[in-house]
Amino acid sequence: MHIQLNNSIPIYLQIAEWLQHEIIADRLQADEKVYSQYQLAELFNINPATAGKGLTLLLEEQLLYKKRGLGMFVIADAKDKILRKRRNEILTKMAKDLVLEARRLLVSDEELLRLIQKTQEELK
Amino acid sequence: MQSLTKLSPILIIKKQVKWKAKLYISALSSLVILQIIFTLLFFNHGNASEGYGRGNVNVQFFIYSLDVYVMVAMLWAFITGLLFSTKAYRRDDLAIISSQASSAIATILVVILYSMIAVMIIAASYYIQLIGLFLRQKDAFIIDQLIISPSILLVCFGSICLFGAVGLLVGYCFQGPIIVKLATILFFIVSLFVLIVYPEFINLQSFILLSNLKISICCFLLAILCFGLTIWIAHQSEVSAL
Amino acid sequence: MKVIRCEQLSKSYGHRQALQQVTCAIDGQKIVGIIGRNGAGKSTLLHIFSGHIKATNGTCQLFDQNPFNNIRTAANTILIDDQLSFSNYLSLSDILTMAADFYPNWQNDLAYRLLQYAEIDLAVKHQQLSKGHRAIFNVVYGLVARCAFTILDEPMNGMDEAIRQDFYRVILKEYIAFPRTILIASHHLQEMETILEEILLLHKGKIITHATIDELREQLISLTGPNEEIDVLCAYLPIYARKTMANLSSIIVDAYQLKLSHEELQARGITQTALSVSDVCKYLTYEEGSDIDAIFD
Amino acid sequence: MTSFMMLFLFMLLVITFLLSKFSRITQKFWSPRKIIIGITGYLLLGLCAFLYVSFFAESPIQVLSGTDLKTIEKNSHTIQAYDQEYNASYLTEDHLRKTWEFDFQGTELPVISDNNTPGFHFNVRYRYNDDMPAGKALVSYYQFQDIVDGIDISAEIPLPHLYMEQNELVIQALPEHRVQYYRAKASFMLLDFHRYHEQGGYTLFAPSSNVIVIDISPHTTLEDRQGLIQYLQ
Repeated sequence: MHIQLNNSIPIYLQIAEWLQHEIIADRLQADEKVYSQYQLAELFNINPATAGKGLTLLLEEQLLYKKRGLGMFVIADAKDKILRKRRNEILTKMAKDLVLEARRLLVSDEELLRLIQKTQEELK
Repeated sequence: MQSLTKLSPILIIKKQVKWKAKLYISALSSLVILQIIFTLLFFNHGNASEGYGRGNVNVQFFIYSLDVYVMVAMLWAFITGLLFSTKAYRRDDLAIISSQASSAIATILVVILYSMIAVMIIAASYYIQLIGLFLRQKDAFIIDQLIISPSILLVCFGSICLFGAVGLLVGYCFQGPIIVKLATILFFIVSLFVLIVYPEFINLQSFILLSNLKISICCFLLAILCFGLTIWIAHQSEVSAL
Repeated sequence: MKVIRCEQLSKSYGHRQALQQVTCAIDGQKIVGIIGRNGAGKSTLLHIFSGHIKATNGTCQLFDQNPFNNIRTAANTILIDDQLSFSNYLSLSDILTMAADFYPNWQNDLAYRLLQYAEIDLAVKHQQLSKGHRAIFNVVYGLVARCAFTILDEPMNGMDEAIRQDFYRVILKEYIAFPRTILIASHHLQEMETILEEILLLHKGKIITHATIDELREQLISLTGPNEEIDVLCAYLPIYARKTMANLSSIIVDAYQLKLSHEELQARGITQTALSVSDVCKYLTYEEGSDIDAIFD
Repeated sequence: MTSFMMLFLFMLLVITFLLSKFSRITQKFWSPRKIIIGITGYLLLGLCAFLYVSFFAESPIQVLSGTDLKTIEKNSHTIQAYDQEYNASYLTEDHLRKTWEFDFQGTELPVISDNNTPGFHFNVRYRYNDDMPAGKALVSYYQFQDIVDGIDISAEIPLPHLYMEQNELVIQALPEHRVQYYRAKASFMLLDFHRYHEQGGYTLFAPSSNVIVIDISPHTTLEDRQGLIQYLQ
């Protein structure tokens, strides 16, 4: 499998991202062994150390756990954690963009809140 | 850290000698060709002749000795030594495990080995010449000495070795560090000067009068000296042509 | 475990200083890219590592020994460059046989398979190979020897695009199969940056930087914004490069010296973009007045 | 010496040229294996040649050993000693190579030897023989071993030419005769020559001259105008 890696984003972040994506898509189940750094290296044609760094990132975010001599495994609630985190991140970012755009268009805060409430009612 | 491979230098040199001896073999084939050419050149009248007048009989001896063969082999060894020390040959060593010194040692061993084979080639050429001579001049053919005595073989081997060693040394001198190069040029200039001003400075007369064994020992000692210098220079020198 | 340690290493050819007081240490079992512009001293450094040339000053320790004319380090070192040559009497298959005799970890089967893949006829001589085929053969030779210290000097020169990609993968796979220290000097950083772990950036005989790929990538950033705001930054930041178009300017600055947060920059109308590793290397080795545009002004 | 140096330099050039030429050609057509086979073949050929020469090539001419030479030299000295004493006892059948019989008129036999021809080196002797009838002369040619550099060349020495002309006996040497030998010396001439030279080797002993004896009856006088012929007891 070849995935086009982006040149201006650190590769280990891209690897971590890809692994999270695999977990969300249920291709990596809970308590399943994840790819080793060497498998990842071959998969993406990257240096094993870089792949290891991506794995370590997920380990630090407690999405993976390590079994001595066996490798890394997906934590049971990894998928939930990722989803929760993404939800937070994406919503926060969108809200931020919304507020900034509203200000640029000279929409007052009250008006913006009203707009949101109205949209929520319409979509019910 | 995986363990490093520990190959003994002797093993490496042994392998280098094995491959070099095989790859430089064309040097020996050119010796054979040279010997054949010189056999043909000297076939009619030998390499020396003696004439005696006895009354109305004029006796002429055409002598077929080893001189020409050995001289050709000595020159060949010198040129071969020079050739082996050129960049073209030495660069090939870098593709395999070697240091400059190990490659020099291996080359030296090959020169020694080839000198031995050269002695055999000399003997072969000599006897091939004799058989031709016998078949053509059956009635006037005299065998003074048929078997080459071991002491003469030693002299052959020693002198060929010495010339090979000198060739190699000269070659390495010109490829070595700049100081060695300058020293060599200086040496040549001085010796040329000495030879021109005092031609009698080099007197081989007394050397020739030594016994075969002593001559060969002298040759070997000089050759060893040259070989030693070659290794020393090789150990100091860098791979040129960067 | 450091494989190589250099202290104050200098090399000069007459008056030309090829290396100036290089001090570095390289860890074992890493793929390290030796990057630099033409004439930066890459080859000189690699030839000192391989023991082919002697440093004018300073020390170099390979496996805790001086590599110069050292048969023990030579047994664990292989240097592949375009000057690699073999006797005219050897066909390629003979060369493989000979190398198998010398290198204890030699992988003959692999060599045959790789050369077959590259459609190289093993009956020909090394000199008869085309430039690209010779480069392929040399890389294969360097990799299957499985020396603990493998130096590839411009290994991909002359290969076509497709085979270059293949062989970066070959290098990686061989590295995984038999971890060793591999130094690759190349101009094609962009192609191979993914397989590298560290980069040693040389410029004019000096080491500019020795860092992991990601550290290097984050070292410089590009800032684009209105001229006035950029001028303010220029006042206190060292600038690697600056381009001005109408009333917008973009500058390349050291990320670690930029004390402003993302928000602060955004407030000033400055956008921040990351650079690729090869761009970082390009800017780090930028000379003043080496802007090609300046020639046309 | 200079010509030798010139030859040496010339050989050097030739060899360099050949080596460079041949190495290029051989590189193309000859693999190391073929060259090794070729060289081994050459060496084997040399060995066969050696065996053949040593077993089958019986040289027709023997080289005399040092002891042989010593005895021959001794003999030669005794012969010379006898010769000084005009003693004919050394003229034995062993050395007799040829006899001639000539008839002549009168009691005088003039003998002319053409000793101006190069290579004339016979001692001419006469003796009175009671068995000889008048008007008859028996000429015997005795030849002694002649050794040149260890080789007996006696057989190659041409006989003198004798004939009667106008009642005179003419002794003449034959025109110069050239003999060539091909000698195999498996050693260095350069070394050997200088060594023998230094040791005063090369026993070039002056061999005893060959003798022509003219037997005539006691009643005949031998007329020797040149004063060459001596009387033998």
